[in-house]
Amino acid sequence: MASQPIKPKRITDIGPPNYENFLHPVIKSNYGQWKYHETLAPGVLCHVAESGARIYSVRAASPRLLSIQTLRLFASLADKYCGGYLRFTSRNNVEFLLDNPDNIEPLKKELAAEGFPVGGTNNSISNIVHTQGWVHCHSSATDASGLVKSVMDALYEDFVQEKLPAKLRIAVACCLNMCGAVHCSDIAILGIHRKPPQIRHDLLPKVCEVPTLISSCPTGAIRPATVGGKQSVEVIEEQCMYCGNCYTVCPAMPMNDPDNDGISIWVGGKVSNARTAPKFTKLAIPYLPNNPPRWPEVVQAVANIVDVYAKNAKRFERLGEWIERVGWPKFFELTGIPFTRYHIDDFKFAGLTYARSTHIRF
Amino acid sequence: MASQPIKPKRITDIGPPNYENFLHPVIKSNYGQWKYHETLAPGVLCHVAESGARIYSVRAASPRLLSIQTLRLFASLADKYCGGYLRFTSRNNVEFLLDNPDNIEPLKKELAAEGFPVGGTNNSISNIVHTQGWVHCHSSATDASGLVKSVMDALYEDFVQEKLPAKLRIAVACCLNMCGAVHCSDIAILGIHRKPPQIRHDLLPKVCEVPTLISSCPTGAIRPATVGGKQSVEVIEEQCMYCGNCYTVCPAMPMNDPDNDGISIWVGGKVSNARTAPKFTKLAIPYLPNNPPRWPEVVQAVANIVDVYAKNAKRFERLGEWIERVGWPKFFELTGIPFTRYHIDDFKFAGLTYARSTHIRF
Amino acid sequence: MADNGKPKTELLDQLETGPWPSFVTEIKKAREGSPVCDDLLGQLELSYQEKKGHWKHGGIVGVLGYGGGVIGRYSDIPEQFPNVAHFHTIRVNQPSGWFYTSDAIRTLCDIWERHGSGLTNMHGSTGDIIFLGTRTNELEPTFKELTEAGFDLGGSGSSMRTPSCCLGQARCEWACYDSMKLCYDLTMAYQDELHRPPFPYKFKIKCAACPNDCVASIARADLSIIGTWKDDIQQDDAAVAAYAAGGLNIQKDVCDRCPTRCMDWDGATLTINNRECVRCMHCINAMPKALAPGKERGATILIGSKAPIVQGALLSSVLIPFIPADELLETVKELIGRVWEFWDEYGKNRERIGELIQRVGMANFLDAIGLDPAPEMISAPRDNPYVFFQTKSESNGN
Amino acid sequence: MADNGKPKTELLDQLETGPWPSFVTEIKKAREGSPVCDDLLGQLELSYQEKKGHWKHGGIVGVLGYGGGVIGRYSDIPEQFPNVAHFHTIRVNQPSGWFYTSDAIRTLCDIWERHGSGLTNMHGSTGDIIFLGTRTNELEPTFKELTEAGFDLGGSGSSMRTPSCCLGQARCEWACYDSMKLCYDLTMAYQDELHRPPFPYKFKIKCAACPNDCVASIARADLSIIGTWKDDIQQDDAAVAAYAAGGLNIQKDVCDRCPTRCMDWDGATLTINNRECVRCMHCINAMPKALAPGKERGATILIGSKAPIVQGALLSSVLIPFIPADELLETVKELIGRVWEFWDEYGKNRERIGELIQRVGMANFLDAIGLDPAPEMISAPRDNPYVFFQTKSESNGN
Ligand code: SRM
Ligand code: SRM
Ligand code: SRM
Ligand code: SRM
Ligand code: SF4
Ligand code: SF4
Ligand code: SF4
Ligand code: SF4
Ligand code: SF4
Ligand code: SF4
Ligand code: SF4
Ligand code: SF4
Repeated sequence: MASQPIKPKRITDIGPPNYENFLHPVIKSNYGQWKYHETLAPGVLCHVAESGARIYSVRAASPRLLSIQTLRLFASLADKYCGGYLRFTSRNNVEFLLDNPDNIEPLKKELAAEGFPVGGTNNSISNIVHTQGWVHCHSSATDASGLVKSVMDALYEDFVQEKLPAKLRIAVACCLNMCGAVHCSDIAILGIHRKPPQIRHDLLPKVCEVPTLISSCPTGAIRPATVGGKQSVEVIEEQCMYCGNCYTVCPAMPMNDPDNDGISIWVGGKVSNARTAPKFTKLAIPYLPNNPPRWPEVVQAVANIVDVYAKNAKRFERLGEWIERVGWPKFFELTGIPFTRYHIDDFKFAGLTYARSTHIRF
Repeated sequence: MASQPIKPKRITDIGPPNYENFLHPVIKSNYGQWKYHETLAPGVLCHVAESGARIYSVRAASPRLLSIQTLRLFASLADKYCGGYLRFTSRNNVEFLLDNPDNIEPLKKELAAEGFPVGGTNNSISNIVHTQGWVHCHSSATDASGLVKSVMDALYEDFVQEKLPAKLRIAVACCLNMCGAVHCSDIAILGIHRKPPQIRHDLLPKVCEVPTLISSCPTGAIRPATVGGKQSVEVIEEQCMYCGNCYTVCPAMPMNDPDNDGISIWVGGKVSNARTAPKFTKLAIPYLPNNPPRWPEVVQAVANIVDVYAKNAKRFERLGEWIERVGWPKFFELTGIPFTRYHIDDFKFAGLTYARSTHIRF
Repeated sequence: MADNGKPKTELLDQLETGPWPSFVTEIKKAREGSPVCDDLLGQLELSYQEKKGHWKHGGIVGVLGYGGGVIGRYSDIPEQFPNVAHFHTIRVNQPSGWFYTSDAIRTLCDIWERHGSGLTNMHGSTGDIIFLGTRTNELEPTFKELTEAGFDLGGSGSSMRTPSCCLGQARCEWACYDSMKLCYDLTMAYQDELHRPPFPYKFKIKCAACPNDCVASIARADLSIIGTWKDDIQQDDAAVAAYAAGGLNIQKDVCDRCPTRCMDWDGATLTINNRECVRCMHCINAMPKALAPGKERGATILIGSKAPIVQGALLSSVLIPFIPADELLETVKELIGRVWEFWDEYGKNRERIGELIQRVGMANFLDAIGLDPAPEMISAPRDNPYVFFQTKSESNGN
Repeated sequence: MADNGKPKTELLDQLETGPWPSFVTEIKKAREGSPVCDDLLGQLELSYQEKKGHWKHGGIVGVLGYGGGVIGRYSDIPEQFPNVAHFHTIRVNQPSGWFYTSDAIRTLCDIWERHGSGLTNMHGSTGDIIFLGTRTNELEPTFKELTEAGFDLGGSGSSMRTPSCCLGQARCEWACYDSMKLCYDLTMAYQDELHRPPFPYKFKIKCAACPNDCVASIARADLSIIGTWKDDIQQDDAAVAAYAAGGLNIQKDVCDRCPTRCMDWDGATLTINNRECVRCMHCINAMPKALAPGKERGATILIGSKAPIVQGALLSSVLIPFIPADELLETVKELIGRVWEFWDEYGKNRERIGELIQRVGMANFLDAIGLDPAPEMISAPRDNPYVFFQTKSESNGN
């Protein structure tokens, strides 16, 4: 990776390339003129324009973390079957855009051979929106990519088939910052801490401003303290809710703790306005151990929820919509997940989550 | 009202009389054995027991504030038609309990002659749950009984008939303490202040503890201050939300202000679990002038809401259920009530009342 | 003064017209025996003119040995209206379900004629008989006569307040437990707490015998006891058919209004999926001759409702999903004991139990009173990730 | 070290089995040209063993004149893994809708082969092309090559973040406005704010061309622009009938799932009460050949969503119910200007716009940006009586 400067002139603020340069000719000439679409097979869509023109999309799985080698593979497949046109989706799948339906099967075959299954459309489980984890972030309570790989291996059949009652969208985030979609997903997997930050009293005065640090704590758990004659802080353990915000503003407050970090599982969120309004994801399992490389407890928990949902929900019912219809007690009963004190909200809007009617099923 | 002590022995803690002594024989012998009920006319119910026995109830309006003269009248009517049995309802109507249906009409006739209309059952507007107002409370921003009289005069037809889509329950409270049912009523009429308390610096140090007073203010608007050399308080006007809690704990903080006090109108609450869960009442009109003796603006506003509801709701739809089905924009449009900045919540749970979907009607 | 020696009541007089019974007429009726009423009318007329109340903050007045039951009230213009210089109310504990005989009514009237204004509220919002307006020196005599007639005072201040109830099994086919008896038994059990304020603030109990909640307990009681049932709705198919024949649109007005849409109507038979039913009462309300609550009856216990002062209004929330009818009294008493113990220890001055639960969190409250968390207590689990894990020491309540 | 001179990756190797494509395989693929990847694998294996990350807080690194676009990252055990001692990511602004030609992809690969790890994320959660891991001294050269190839950096820190969008009119029959163009135009309009952090915190814009919101804008954007329509749903009765014939249960699966139940199906014809329709998309989604959004198209503007740190997650809420498609760019730009001005003046450090609105109240925010309150902005009016009346001086914003 030797540096090879090409030209001296410095260009700035040009913005991204204009998307128009990257559009398939069929798309370009039918832009804004689409009439309807059909699904030809899981992962294969056909969009029909008012003009009668058709564009075929073949959606393949991607680990999102892609080497340039794989990207070049995608590029050459696009050249071979798609006139060089491809795109990525908002859930990090890759989509090949074809005007010739005869190319669909050969493309799918090559993708399969290279290990990129086709699917993720309609009532399937699409790719998992996820984050950096141990691959790149300082903040992570767990890895992200490894969790995704483990879970999607187990849910693979639901990616290549469309047999669920509705779309099911999963997200992974490696800390409470929730880069990604955790707070509004059908199922979310979230890395969590369960211990207050350790305080590096040696480092702290050098790298952090104490007042900023103190005010970063939403619960007021951080207090000024003098340690070894130096200005530092202390954390009142009972008040800490392990949010990690102090660590974000001050590197001398690391949260990592192999013995206590772990995973929580969340369910029932959604983003679309279809039928019901968008919803936040709600706590299902407060804690599962961090068990790399395969996180068997997490995989089992997610697979179980998917399974119970698939068996019980009605057509067009997203996970959260199903739960709202049958009630949370039923969700806990059918999944066998124990209901604990941690499920009961005690944050800002807690009171509104208490059951304020006698609407009860027995 | 000369005092006439009868006996020297002091009796305490005996509790109320046992209700069993006050039950109509038909009720006593069919207690817990009722099978169904029918409505014979507005205000006239017939409950049928498993045994086949029947008890008839005739419900008459009451101003709630009753003289002993009227109570004695009720007692003699009960003697004449009901074997001496009567009761009051949870909404302060009086109910006469008859075992002989032939007595219904004569009783109704006498009640009518005395000015006590019969009604209030099923899909009617029953009596207004209300409070003391200027008749007895130090805290009131308006009168209660006068408002009730004025409003019920206007809604009289809906008391003696059952033509509304569902029950419609109204409440009046004369200050934010809301003694009664304001916070969960179909329509509520609430006396409000719109100015911070006046501070009686002369009186304050004598009658109030300053720290208790300061901590009584939910918004922290009250601060210690020295006035005329004496310890007192000041109120930061911008932070005052006119709740009157300071006045409750300290008489030297009166809120009454004839020029600024007034009435607000609230809609869409309910208590029953029928169909939808119980709901809080929501702000409809932030301010109407206090206009005794007949409060024409208030009467007109309430009548208008009843009218719009009656014309638009479906059968079995309570006011709040109707509004939730058609949406709040429609409510404001149909009633012609202007939507203002005051309708937008800015209290504790405010964020949850912002429209967090694209579900919009045009 | 008007010609008849009575105060001028030009504004109030306008409230004597119209079809609704008039409280002004009532006050005028009462003045026969009571000069107090003239001054009340006078002061009230002034309030109507000035748009302003004329009562002062009440001082502490009451009867011997009781801390509650009387609301002290004084005119702020006693010179003008000396007869209402003192104008205290007495809260008299009503009989369950507000049932009376004509004799009982007359007894109350006679006592109040002797000792007070002759004005009442039948009833106050909490449920009491309100004797409206008397002087301090009349309190004790009134109390004596009341107790001798078998009546006692209700609650006020930081006491247990007078419990109240719907009429339940006395006249309602839907009553799932005996609300009148429970209300009476609880009132009797807590006479001390009712009369001698022991708490951080008021504590209200309301008993409704089914989810229709005709006594508004879910909105206006610190402890709400609401009847319900566990088994299937009782159904009479012939009667359903009769409703249909009689013009009820069973699909639209019953099935489509069921909150869980757990009913099916094929034009001839109604099928209820009782496992999905949330016991809202709607279908039963709509067809009282055809449907009825199940036979396994009892109540749901909810906690914490109140008016908005000052943290915002609360509705009661589910604490115990179901208690069989015959275990209600004992279980509720045991529960109340634990709740009061917790409130006593942790409640701040003027903090209602619902506010305390909000402040410390439901889970800690459950720990403290020794109840296991159940998903029926919540409408949904938390949506924020801010869990206070108890890894440090498992017994730590936070 | 394993025999091949490569680090041992026993745990990671287990992630190369199974049907889902493996990120471990990707890292291994990339190590052909890049020794960095060996150290990345080594450090990652260690994290898998220890259950603990090994990255330090990033310092401030970047390219000349830009304050954003690079996330600094350093190993906390550089002695062991010197090649990832620096391991910064570069955020490259993606083209609207993530459309590429194979040539564009190869250009990016070539640049990144020359200057970085050869690892990417296609794409980051905000939407950027992520170049995953390089050293400080490679930042400027990478940037140079990128701009010469027509690419520029995305946002990071307290800047406007890279806007993103659903593919909209490019391949979707439901697009109610041109989300790709709007996204591009806004990105171009705010190059300065994107590259030179001017704000109290991050500001994200996402453009979805219909209420299905395929780019999750309502949950993950400070400004969410979501397509909708004003007139009636376009309906093809024959196609509806074809769906019914094809086995779709129109009553159950379409009508009964409509949130406002505003559709009627009599077995032959579907009737939509369009005045009641809330444009949820469900019926259209279920029958794409039969129904389509109306012709009067545009977008709803919503504001304020974000992840939970630290006051709890927010969803965006309605700010402008409808803007016609052809007025979108200008109106949104004007609006953004006013929003930023307000945020700039009143926002605290690290306070997102949604949090600021929560803090000062929506009404005050509307006043400040000069928008009239509309009932479409709320799900319901306040239920508490704590109104800050503005009687003192009508212009006072509180
Ligand atoms: C390609 C993509 C947009 C893009 O610019 O990249 C896209 C494309 C389409 N979406 Fe989407 N959606 C895409 C992400 C989303 C997201 C965002 C997300 O998942 O993070 C959502 C919101 C999800 C949520 O609510 O949590 C989303 C909610 C929908 C819905 C509503 C589903 C529902 O019932 O709630 C529809 C309608 C439907 O499927 O019937 C839809 C429909 C569609 C249609 C059918 C639209 C059309 O007519 O072309 C497209 C093919 C759908 C399919 O995959 O079955 N799309 N769609 C995204 C593909 C992601 C992927 O690789 O899986
Ligand atoms: C008499 C009565 C109104 C009526 O006309 O019926 C009443 C009258 C007063 N209430 Fe009440 N409340 C009455 C039922 C209620 C109810 C309704 C209920 O009990 O179902 C409520 C709402 C439910 C609740 O408890 O939250 C109620 C909520 C309040 C509050 C607000 C309490 C809160 O926590 O939000 C206050 C203020 C306070 O306690 O400081 C209050 C305070 C008062 C005071 C004592 C005034 C004060 O600030 O000290 C009033 C005395 C008036 C007077 O001069 O007689 N009153 N009060 C009701 C009692 C009669 C009875 O015993 O039957
Ligand atoms: C007499 C009374 C109980 C008492 O102990 O005093 C009572 C008695 C009955 N109620 Fe009630 N309700 C009584 C106050 C209430 C209240 C409390 C209140 O209004 O403050 C409620 C809750 C109101 C709310 O939700 O805001 C109440 C909600 C109901 C409902 C549910 C209505 C709904 O659809 O939401 C029913 C069922 C029905 O009417 O179909 C009901 C039904 C009934 C039935 C039919 C029960 C029966 O089978 O006997 C009784 C006659 C009803 C009628 O008036 O049409 N009762 N009922 C109360 C009469 C008050 C009055 O004078 O008007
Ligand atoms: C790279 C990326 C995750 C990914 O793997 O895709 C990411 C990575 C980081 N995010 Fe993020 N965020 C990324 C998208 C998001 C999103 C999703 C989105 O934009 O749609 C969110 C949730 C939406 C939102 O903005 O609220 C998100 C919410 C956060 C937060 C919480 C912000 C909040 O207000 O709640 C933080 C913490 C902070 O800002 O202090 C954060 C902070 C971070 C930092 C900078 C860590 C930190 O504390 O300084 C992470 C750097 C990781 C690294 O080493 O590369 N990141 N972050 C995403 C950006 C890639 C891109 O540019 O395309
Ligand atoms: S979720 Fe947390 S750990 Fe993961 S990338 Fe975002 S900030 Fe880093
Ligand atoms: S982790 Fe969060 S709650 Fe705990 S001390 Fe840090 S900022 Fe405070
Ligand atoms: S609502 Fe207020 S003014 Fe009216 S009786 Fe209750 S405390 Fe007094
Ligand atoms: S009225 Fe309420 S907000 Fe105003 S000063 Fe008094 S206690 Fe505070
Ligand atoms: S609450 Fe139920 S049981 Fe009690 S009176 Fe009302 S309907 Fe009957
Ligand atoms: S009681 Fe309510 S929930 Fe149960 S079946 Fe009847 S309408 Fe449905
Ligand atoms: S958001 Fe709507 S317009 Fe955009 S891709 Fe999704 S379905 Fe199509
Ligand atoms: S778009 Fe949604 S709200 Fe409108 S008719 Fe269709 S299903 Fe109903």
